[in-house]
Amino acid sequence: YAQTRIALVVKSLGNGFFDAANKGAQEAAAELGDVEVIYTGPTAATAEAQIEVINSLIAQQVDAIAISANDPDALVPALQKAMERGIKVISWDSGVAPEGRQLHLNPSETALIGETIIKLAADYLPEGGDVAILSASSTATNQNAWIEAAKAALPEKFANINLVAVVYGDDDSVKSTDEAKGLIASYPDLKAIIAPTTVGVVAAAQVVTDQNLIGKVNVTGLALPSEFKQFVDNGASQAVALWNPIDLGYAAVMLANDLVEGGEAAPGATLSMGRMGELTLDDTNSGAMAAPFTFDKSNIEEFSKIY
Amino acid sequence: MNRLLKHREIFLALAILLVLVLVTARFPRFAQPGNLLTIFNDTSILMMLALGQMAVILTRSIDLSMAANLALTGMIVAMTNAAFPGVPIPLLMAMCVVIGAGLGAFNGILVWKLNIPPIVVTLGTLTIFRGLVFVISGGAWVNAAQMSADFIGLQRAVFLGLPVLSWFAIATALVFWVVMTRTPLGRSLYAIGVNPTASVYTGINVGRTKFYAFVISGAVAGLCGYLWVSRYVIASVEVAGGYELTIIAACVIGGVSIAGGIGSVAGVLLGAIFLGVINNALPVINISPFWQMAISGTAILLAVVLNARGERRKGRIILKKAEAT
Amino acid sequence: MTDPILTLSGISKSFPGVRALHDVSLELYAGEVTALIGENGAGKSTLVKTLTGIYQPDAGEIRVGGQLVTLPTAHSASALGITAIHQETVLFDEMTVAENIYLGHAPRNRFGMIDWRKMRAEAQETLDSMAAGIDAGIQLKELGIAKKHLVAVARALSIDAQVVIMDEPTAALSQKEIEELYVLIELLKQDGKAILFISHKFDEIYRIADRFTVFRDGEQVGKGFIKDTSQSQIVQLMVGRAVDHIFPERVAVIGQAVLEAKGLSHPTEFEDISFSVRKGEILGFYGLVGAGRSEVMQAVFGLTQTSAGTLTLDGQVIAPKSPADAVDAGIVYVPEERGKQGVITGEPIFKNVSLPSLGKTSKSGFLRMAEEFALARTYTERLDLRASSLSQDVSTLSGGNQQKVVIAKWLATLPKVIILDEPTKGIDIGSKAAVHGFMAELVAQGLSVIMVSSELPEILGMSDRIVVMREGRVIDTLDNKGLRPETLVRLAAGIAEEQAA
Amino acid sequence: MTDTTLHRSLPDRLDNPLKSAVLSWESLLVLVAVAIFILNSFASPYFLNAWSLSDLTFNFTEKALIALAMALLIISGEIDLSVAAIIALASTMMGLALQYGADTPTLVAVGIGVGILCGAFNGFLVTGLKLPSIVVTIGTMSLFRGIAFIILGDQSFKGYPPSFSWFGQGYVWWVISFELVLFLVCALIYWVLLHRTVFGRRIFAIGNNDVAAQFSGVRVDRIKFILFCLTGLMSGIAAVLLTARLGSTRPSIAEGFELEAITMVVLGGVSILGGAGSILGVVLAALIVGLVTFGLGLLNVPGIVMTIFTGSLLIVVIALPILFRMWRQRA
Ligand SMILES: Nc1ncnc2c1ncn2[C@@H]1O[C@H](COP(=O)(O)OP(=O)(O)OP(=O)(O)O)[C@@H](O)[C@H]1O
Ligand SMILES: Nc1ncnc2c1ncn2[C@@H]1O[C@H](COP(=O)(O)OP(=O)(O)OP(=O)(O)O)[C@@H](O)[C@H]1O
Ligand SMILES: [Mg+2]
Ligand SMILES: [Mg+2]
Repeated sequence: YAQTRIALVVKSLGNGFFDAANKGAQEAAAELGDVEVIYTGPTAATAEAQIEVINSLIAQQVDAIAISANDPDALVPALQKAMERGIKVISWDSGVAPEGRQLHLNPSETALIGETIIKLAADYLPEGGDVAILSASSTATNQNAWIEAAKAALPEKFANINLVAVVYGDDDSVKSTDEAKGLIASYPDLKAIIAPTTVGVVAAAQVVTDQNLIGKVNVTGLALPSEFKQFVDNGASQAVALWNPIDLGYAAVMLANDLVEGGEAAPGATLSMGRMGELTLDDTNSGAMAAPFTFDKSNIEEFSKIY
Repeated sequence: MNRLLKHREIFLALAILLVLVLVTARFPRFAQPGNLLTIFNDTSILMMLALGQMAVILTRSIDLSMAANLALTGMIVAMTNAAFPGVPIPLLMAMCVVIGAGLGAFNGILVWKLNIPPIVVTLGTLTIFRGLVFVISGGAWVNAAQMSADFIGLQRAVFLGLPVLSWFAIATALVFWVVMTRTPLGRSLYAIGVNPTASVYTGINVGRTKFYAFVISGAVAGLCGYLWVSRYVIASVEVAGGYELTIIAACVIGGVSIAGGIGSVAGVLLGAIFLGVINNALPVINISPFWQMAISGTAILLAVVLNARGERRKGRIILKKAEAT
Repeated sequence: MTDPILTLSGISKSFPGVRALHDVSLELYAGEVTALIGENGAGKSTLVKTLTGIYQPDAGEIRVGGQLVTLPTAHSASALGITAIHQETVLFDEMTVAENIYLGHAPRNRFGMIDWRKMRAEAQETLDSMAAGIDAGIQLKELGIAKKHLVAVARALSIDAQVVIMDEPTAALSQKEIEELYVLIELLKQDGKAILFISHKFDEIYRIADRFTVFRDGEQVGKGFIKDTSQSQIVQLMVGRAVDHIFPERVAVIGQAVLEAKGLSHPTEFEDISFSVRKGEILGFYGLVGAGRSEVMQAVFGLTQTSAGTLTLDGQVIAPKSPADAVDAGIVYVPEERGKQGVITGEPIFKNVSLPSLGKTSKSGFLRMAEEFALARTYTERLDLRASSLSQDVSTLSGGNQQKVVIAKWLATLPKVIILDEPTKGIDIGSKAAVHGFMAELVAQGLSVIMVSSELPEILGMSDRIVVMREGRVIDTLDNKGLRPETLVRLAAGIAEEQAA
Repeated sequence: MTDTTLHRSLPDRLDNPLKSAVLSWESLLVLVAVAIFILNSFASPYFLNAWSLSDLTFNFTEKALIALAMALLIISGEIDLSVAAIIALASTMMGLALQYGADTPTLVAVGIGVGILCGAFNGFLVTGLKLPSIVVTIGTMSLFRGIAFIILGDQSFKGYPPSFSWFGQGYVWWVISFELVLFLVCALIYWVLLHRTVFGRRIFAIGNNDVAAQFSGVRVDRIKFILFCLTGLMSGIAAVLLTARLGSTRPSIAEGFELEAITMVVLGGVSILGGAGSILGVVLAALIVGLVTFGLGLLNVPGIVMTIFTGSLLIVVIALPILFRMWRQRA
């Protein structure tokens, strides 16, 4: 066995976003040497299933757990147990309540993401108009935080944009499809669907394509270039944004390793993210990695080959 | 009038009409032909699956593995398409039907030759099939970018004003109607549900007929595997998770008796459409999506209660004055 | 003499632990009725099932028209022209009469699809030719039991058969329908069909059969021509000893009225039923099958709720809402359908016997096995139950012994009134006598017995008084003194009325 | 049968109870459990460790508690697919009570009370309206969870007091958790109830033939109603434990528990057709499921792949004796 074992626990296996994060995590392991990354997670994105995974990681006495959580609260007791047994716990991407982890790595600043997703829609709506949000599950911490931030940004910065609804597709393609259709049927004047989730954004773009609404309804949000390229190509979407999941996985492992090596997680502390620079923690012990990156016709081809 | 109410199908059609009227009252665009056709198209896969399930339930069995079968076949076909985009779609569809039927046959063999109760068999294969999806795919999804344009486009092509997917459902319904009412196999499915012992005496091989029922439901699930992944342009382990109970619910609402022997193609179609209308109507009339589950649960319970009322026999008729004629 | 159409030789068939048939042979001749006679469990129905492809014989051969054949399925039998009316109802409630007749051999159109119109027309034709008065288009469940049996007969006729087997076809038919069946059998004989007729009723065997074959314990023990053989000879062959069934002599010591019913009514089943049964009395209920006697008894037992009327037990008005209430009050019921309602197959004898008495054998809700075995032993021994142990599964017992388990179960509750519904239905002569003897013993001990029976000799031989029912109503209550059987039949069938009308 | 056999005394039983115990389903399960235990200890160095074994029990106790009552229900010939939904509703109601400042005993009472009410509702629909339990509980499964969604929407309840959390996270002694102790106590109670009481005897009678049982004076509907309530009660208890363990409530809690509980029951040798089964078998089956999933979890096998094992185990364990019998008959 390698000397340091770090578990990268994701919301659910098979998700392209997390597979990309794993790529970065392995890269970090190789860079550090003597670190083994255990990539694991449940198949269904539920808290109970994630707890079973955590329990088996505790039993394996891993050195650190870096988790993207399905539920911010339900995982707390299990993760606290892990910390009691001397395991370092950080959350990344989708966070855990502060008492359940030592630090949280935001892919980007929440306020910035919230603003960006609205801006992606607003940029192509000079006259303003109705937009709706198609989110992941109603319990997803990160999505909820972004939506709050988006709502906060609306009145001052995007006065002519009217947010008519927030619906939840549960990161399930069928539910997301149904909800997207419901939005289009209910709001005839809808100009854009914003889906800050990689599953929802694909479903919404497919619905817009199927219903011949390209040019009428713009789909935008957070998307993986490799999964979403065709919808930028066919015009269902003008542009989407995302951070680089490879970098995110890389940074999570680097941070976890720093803690294992004795790094201290406290407000104001700075921890190493390897090639991604340093992370400075705020008073909830969380920090942001980088700004979201926008993909449009000009660059998506290139990035779709990477992730 | 009395005779009219006896027919569950008419009752159900009225209920669907009622929902349509209520929703349209609040939201006129809902009842536009275009939207109704969309609902029909959205419900097509459920209709097909429910018909397959009906074949099984008629024989006093149950197939809990249909959704998992769908996910497995869908994943296989999506991976095939991703790896060999040149393979013609009809061939892929034939492959789906064969694989689905094969998985169904596995259920059927266990029920037929080993006499294990169907609910146990399919509870087991439900988890096995879904696990296999993970094993063959390594957990990775197959997404839109990996699928060929034909693969995605076929069911969306419009033919005589209807998407091809709708035509699939219509064709399946016709085939089922003919098989169920006009062929010895169809009648045998009913017969062994009504009275298994009598069926043996009539020369029906009960075990083999159940086997055929599972092959039928498997084949339908397999075909729907292709339709599902190309419709939602994603193949993953979670595809149609938990959908097995929705399929059964559509059958039950459509008047298929869980005790076997009773059920009609028209009823099942209406049962599926009822669920489809409810699911479509709720977001439209601005009822919070969180009410959806409770409402469909209530609909199922009401349907069961109403069906049972119709079925209930009030004792044997002995007194002359109690006779209907 | 002509050659037989169907010949069986050396047929053997065993079930785990039971040798049902051993080296039996049988010949059936065109235009003749052969009666198959034997005690319960002699193997008659098993033979029918081997002949119709439902069971496969372990050994032996079957020849049809001299040709050696095998019958792997029910289809292959009907293809060879062998058809049967089975002892159990083998019909489909949720299907139409026409489909019941043609399921498995429905007429097809040129595309190979079932031709419903033709099927319905042909079914109607067959039914009309039998003067059944049934519409082929209605659902089977809308018919009464007797009409259902006629449908079963029509089904047998719809297959163009050379061999027609009838396994106790008259058990559920009224006298009128039995007469019609005899006419039909006569027609079949004239058509040159070979008929195998199974019955426990000697009067009808002597009326319609030409030949007979007797089985005992799965072996063929004799055959011959009916006209050359006396009834006592056949009985001797059947049981291997001379049996003279006499109803037990008893002196009725009749006391106070114990159970009294006044004006019991139900919306569809019966109306204005009044009777009373006294201490130490056997009250017989006579009527044709389907007259509603069982329904009345089940209402008294709390299984169904009455819409009007009162029940009085020992001067107290009772209204049992469930069998449990009735048992608590002291009324118990030995049902007609032993396998479905009487015994719990899959459970051992002692659990069957102790089930309603668990309150007595247990201590504050906890089982005490020793008490249970003791209780079960006491009552099964009183009834002379034949079994290997008290833990034997009741499903492995013969019908008569299963009936004893049911009676033992009720005696253990120390009831006041015991209702026996067709207590000897389908039970052979030997066991019958035991049940009758036992009933006499019960009343002698001061119990009240209500006995529902469709068998005239039994009713006349056992009852102190007789209630006659027809179409859900009590027609008359008669003292069983010098009663002539014709009186009962006339009342039960409503013949006097018909003549008047 | 001659007259000499008259009046001989019938023996209680002929077979040897010891021999039938050895050949029973339960001994097969014990073998399977031991085999998996040994395999696990070879496969992972972390398995044989008091804390690991203790953590292992958390993976199955809640489902197994439901399986105990479900076993009785299935033996009586009915089934309840709504148990997981009952957990969701009971947990939501506890959360709601918490918002109104309920203390720990009240929370527990609310959870258990809601469970019993839901069970009673199922029981009423099945016994009062004479509906098939499988469809009734498919309906109530959506209804109960649906109500939880209506109440909670996208919110969650949290902030349960530590005294409440103890039910799901606390240890009675060293590594022995409260959940495990509760499960063992309940298993004992259910064993006595099913195998040693009049009530249990009646359950078997009903499962074997409910018509004949009713004709024998058994109050069939009342017993079935009680069994639905018991299943609701156990779901309520499971809701308390799970909520305490998670420390929060979401309407999506406990999804898929029903099929896992039923799998344990069937694997435990309970006949899905009713009339046969034992509590010992169910307890062993729960242990086997727990051992398999935890053992594979230690090897970081994804949960979905584990289900292949449990699914196959279910079919194989049931098919093997049948195949064996067929093979012996042929030989
Ligand atoms: N499927 C079976 N499995 C085991 N034993 C059977 C089976 N069918 C019949 N038997 C046994 O075979 C023997 C013959 O039964 P069969 O039904 O042929 O009798 P029968 O002469 O028709 O009697 P009855 O006059 O009561 O109808 C009986 O001992 C019966 O218990
Ligand atoms: N419509 C029917 N469908 C099916 N079976 C029937 C029907 N009518 C009667 N039977 C059967 O025939 C038997 C006798 O019918 P019923 O109980 O109505 O009349 P009864 O006067 O009580 O006759 P019995 O002399 O048999 O006690 C019943 O046990 C039942 O199984
Ligand atoms: Mg017979
Ligand atoms: Mg009767």
